[in-house]
Amino acid sequence: MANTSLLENRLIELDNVQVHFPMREGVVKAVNGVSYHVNRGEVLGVVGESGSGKSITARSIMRLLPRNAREAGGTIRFSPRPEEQIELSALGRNSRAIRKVRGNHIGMIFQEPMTALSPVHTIGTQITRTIQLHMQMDRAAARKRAAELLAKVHMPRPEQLLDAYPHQLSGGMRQRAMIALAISCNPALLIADEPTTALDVTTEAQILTLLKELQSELGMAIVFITHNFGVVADIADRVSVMYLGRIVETATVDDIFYAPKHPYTRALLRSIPRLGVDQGRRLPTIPGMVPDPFSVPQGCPFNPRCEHARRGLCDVDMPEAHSFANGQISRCHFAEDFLKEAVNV
Amino acid sequence: MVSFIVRRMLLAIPTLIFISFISFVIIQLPPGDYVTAYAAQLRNAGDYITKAQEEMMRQQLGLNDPMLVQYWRWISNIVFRGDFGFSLEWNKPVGELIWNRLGLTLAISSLSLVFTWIIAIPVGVYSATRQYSVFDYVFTIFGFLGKGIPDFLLALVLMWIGFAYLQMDVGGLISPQYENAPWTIDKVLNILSHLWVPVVVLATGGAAGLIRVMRANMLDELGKPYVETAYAQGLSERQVVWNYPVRVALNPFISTVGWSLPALFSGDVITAVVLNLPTTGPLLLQALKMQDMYLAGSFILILSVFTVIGTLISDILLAWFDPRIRFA
Amino acid sequence: MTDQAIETPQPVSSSAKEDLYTAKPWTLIWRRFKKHVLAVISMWFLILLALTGLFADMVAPYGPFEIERLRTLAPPTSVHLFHEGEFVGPFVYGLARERDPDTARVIYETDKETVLPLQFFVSGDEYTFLGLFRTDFHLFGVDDRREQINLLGTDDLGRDVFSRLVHGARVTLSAGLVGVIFAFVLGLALGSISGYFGGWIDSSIQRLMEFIRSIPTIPLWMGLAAALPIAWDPILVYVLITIILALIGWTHLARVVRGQFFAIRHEDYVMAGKLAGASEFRIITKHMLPSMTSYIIAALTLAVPEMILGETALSFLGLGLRPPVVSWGVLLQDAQNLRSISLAPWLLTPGLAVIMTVLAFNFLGDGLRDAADPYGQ
Amino acid sequence: MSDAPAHGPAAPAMPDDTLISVRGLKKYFPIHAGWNRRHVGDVKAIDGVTLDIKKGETFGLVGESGSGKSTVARLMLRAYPVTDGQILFRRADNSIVDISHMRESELRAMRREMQMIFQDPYSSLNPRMTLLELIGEPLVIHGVGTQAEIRDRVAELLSVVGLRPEYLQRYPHAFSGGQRQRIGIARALALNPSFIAADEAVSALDVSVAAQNINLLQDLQEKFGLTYLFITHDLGMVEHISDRIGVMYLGRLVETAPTDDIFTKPLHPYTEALMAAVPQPDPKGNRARKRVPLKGEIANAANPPSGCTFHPRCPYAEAKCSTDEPELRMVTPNRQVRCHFAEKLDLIGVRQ
Repeated sequence: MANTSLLENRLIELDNVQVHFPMREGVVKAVNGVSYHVNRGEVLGVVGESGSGKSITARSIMRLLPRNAREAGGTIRFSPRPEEQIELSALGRNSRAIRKVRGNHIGMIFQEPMTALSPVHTIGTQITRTIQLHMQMDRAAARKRAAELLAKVHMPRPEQLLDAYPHQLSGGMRQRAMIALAISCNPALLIADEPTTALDVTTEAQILTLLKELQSELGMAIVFITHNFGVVADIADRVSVMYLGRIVETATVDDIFYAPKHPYTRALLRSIPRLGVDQGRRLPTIPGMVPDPFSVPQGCPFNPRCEHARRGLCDVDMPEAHSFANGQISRCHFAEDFLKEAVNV
Repeated sequence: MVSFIVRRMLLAIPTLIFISFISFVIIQLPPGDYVTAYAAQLRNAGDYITKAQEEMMRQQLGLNDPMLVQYWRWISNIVFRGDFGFSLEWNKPVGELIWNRLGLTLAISSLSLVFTWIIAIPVGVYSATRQYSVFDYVFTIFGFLGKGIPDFLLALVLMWIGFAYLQMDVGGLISPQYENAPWTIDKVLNILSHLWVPVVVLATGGAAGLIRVMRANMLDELGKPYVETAYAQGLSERQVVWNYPVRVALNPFISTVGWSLPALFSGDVITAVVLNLPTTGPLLLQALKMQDMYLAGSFILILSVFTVIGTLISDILLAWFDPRIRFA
Repeated sequence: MTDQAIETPQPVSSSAKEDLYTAKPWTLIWRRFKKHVLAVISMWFLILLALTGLFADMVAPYGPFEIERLRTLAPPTSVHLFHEGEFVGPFVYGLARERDPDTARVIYETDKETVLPLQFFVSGDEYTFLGLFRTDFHLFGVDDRREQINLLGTDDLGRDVFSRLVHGARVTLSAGLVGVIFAFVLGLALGSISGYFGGWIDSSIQRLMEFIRSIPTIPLWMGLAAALPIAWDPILVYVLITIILALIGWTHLARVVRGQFFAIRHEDYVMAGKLAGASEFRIITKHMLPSMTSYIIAALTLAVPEMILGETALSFLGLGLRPPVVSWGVLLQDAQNLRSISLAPWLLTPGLAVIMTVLAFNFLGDGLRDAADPYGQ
Repeated sequence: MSDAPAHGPAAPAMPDDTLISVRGLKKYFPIHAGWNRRHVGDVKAIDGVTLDIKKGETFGLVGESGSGKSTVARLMLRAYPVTDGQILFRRADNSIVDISHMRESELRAMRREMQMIFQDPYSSLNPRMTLLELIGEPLVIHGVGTQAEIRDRVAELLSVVGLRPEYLQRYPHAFSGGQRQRIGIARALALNPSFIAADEAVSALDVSVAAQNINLLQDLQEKFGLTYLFITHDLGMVEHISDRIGVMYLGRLVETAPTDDIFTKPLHPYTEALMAAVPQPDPKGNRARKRVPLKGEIANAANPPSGCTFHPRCPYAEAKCSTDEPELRMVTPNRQVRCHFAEKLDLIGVRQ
């Protein structure tokens, strides 16, 4: 499968990653065999409803899983430079090797810019600390770079805002500061975990524009985690859809939206009210609700809610990943059937 | 910030006035007065004074004036002339009696406070970062024990242990042979060998409580997203913990300095009685029992003033440490 | 409404789950509480202690004031089961009193010859059972009228320390509880007024609380306690001491009540109740109080040890309860100097009782606090 | 029926088809500053909102956070005291009352006719009450029916919102977010209100659950002839459900219009910017659309900009905008806008 030219282009590859949480009521398989890859300079959108495991997957890349999490298998390979390869999944949570990756090769931004920055340190202190940690710079040079970074994320009066505390900034400004912090060492990969969910639409648009701009300027790849299909359509090159700890479908953004090949993707897309179209019609919905994590159904986890499910097959066998010529991958027994069907989403 | 400090200071003034009044009222509360107590004491010793003599004494001491007049006489002398009045029992100005003892009380209290912090902060941080580890349990048990053992009992037991097993005379602050000796290394060592008991007693009680507070604060902070952000920067665990959550968790801690002062003074009173220390405690107890009103009142007043000042300082410190308050 | 089938198709899964879903809040709290082993043990210990205090006259083999001139400062008698390798059931040896020929000090020697079997449900000194009727029924004792069983030794007047400890439990525990009740009434009243009305009422009550907290507790207690004349009736002194303790202790409870009030007042469900047309009274009694009670009970439990420590400290200093009242603090007065401790370390047992009781209340309160929010996760 | 108004000279009157009419609604919060906490000004959280909602329609209220949309809804239900203005409501007996300054005791009767659905399905249900107690509470308060009747009614309400009637004895913690939201809806419906304010009622829910609940709300509207005030920041959702829409900015309405009109041709620059900002689940469409994000952020209500409060962010602002405050004015019979240049600007909507 993996030929050299492809590998050279590949920044990070997750293979069958599993993360379990032992609880009193049983084991929650929050991430249950997730495989995806991100190419250099590409934006991969990861969408899914709450509890689908998208954030946990991202944290397993950073080795920042909660303490009660149990890593149950899988490999994560990361190649910050074409000639260098690191197996992240083999690194310990507090190992020196992972600390050289964090903040340096991989930056991360979080959902709540309010709480994700230290309330008692200035923006400048927080950014220069990271710069000094990874780039051999003295204090003054690091501070200068921090100011440049603030300017790069379009913060007004960067020199002054270096000395501002997070609570003095608005939500949008805080998220910009967070982005400046994440890109402070020119990372090859930026993990963005619902970075716009807590923001207003107008601020969200600003942040999305900024991320796109930074991505093309710095050539970094982004893993963009969100539950919002609109956002993912706007920013992603490729999209992975998650359901109950698994990736059910991966494809280019156009294929996901115009030729989805998994019943879950199709059903979800239909249930979103869209601006400017189909007003007043009844929203088609997915019957039932997401099963609780202790009793994931047998076979295909989506089968009890799926309109295509066939008894004796879908509720027995976990479907394999079907790959299509265009690179689209769908975990459905009937993936091939959707190829013929006219697209009506 | 300035307006914050000014407002806090202005608020402290009525508090102080109120405290001084309450202190005075409290000592006036008991039926009878110093003369009654004095007469009773004389009777016990087989001596006696006549009613007329008692009345004359009262007249002399101004004990027959209305309470407000007595209060005004007392407080105005303190405020305008720094004169705390006259101890009826010791026949000396209160100021003379108080300052030495107060200095020692403060010394012991602040020493205990420092020890409390030195113990409580690292242990609290350790307990929180290694939650449910063996040492966490050990410290938790220590915390509960420290809270459960009354100060005076701990002092008694330590004294007993020192006396019975270590052949040390730990009561008092200094052994009699050094009392009037010139200052030498030996004398200092002797004082230190006495001092450890009250400091351990006071610090144990304080530290036990503060370890719990620090641990709880740290556990709150460790779960917050900014800690994850810090880890995501590639900082080591030590760098993350001491630079971020500890820094934030200390804030509520700072605000308790002010609160811990009254507790330390209180603890000192009772510990000092047990250990027979020349601090404020035994003197206050004696003054209260004898209804030596100016002495007792001045003590309560001064201790309360220290407390109010302590609270004020910790408020200001807190504002200085926490930008969220400073810029609010 | 065809696509409204939000229900999962399978029927109610298991009765265990349904039971969890329909369990009353207090049932859930109890279930969570039960998991704290230490808290449960503490609870039983305290129940036992309370019963002991309540039936002190019966549990104690002797009256608290019964003086035995020939048994002063006798060491604790230990209970044995085997006499000369032979099982005879629980018994104690007799005590022989001698004088050290050199120092003329009284020393006690176990008399290995006299075997005094421990008798249960024996008749002894007369007392009034719970103020109801006269009886001489005691839980245990020895038959021989000339001998005694002193589980915790005797004091310098030859009074049985165990009996006094048991009687002291009644006074100390009830002082703690009554103090907490006074403090709670004050705290609840002022805390809820403060929390409910807010505004200037709130801030002035806050100022008052800040003020009280800024006074060093013990000196204030001492000052107030010194105001109680020695000649007053012990019962009156007892009540006044608990009030003094409560006067300072209420601020903490008021803070808890107020904090809860604030937290709950801003919950959406209170707003929902208001919008449903519920009266203030209904909102407070049906919505706010039920969700606060468990927290408040936990806070009350944690406040009892403070009161007990306060009483003990004051009495120890001679400012609180005074003989002839028997409380743990009063008992500890006997252990005030090194001489008596080194001579008779068992005089410190009331201190041990204080520590164990305070610890038990703390564990119990901690367990209750953790269980108070059954919907936390 | 003497409905002597507390405000205004005339008896409250409004068009026959109107259910609720808000006029000049204001809500100020005092600001205190300095060492002596003196009153230095007001946060004008709501500063003169006027709107009418017709019987049986869904009125959507949109805006950024801080625009005051939630506050308007809560004021309309008199959850808070009103600083100034009128709230006229047509009761079931067709009489019109002004509830803006009613006393709590008078309001109690009104509560039967107007209800609210909350955003947070977790904090809006008392965790210590069973579904029977929760949904039955309004019935108990208003003394409707015996215990058995209440029980039957609650069971019926549960099935109306798509929950099993056997769940009566369960506590809310047994349910997921979407189901809890339905419990909240059942509770709101208990007294057969005519008006329901839904404050971000589906915002906290996942996509698939949100769709189920939106359908439920629409079904209920049809079945019981309900009138909704639907507050959201999700423009797709508001377009889907609303008949008319009001756009709020900094405590004021800047535009009201029928849904079709506003999405085809907005009249206020803020409305245009808001629509342009929303990314669509349509990658090709997103690429085709020219989307220039609005600059800056919503101003602080304690210190609003002069003139038109939107002018610092407005791409079309002229000198006049920073000095003259525009009025909310009627442009066409059913459209109102607060902009000096509404007629001149040729703004683009998201529909052709």
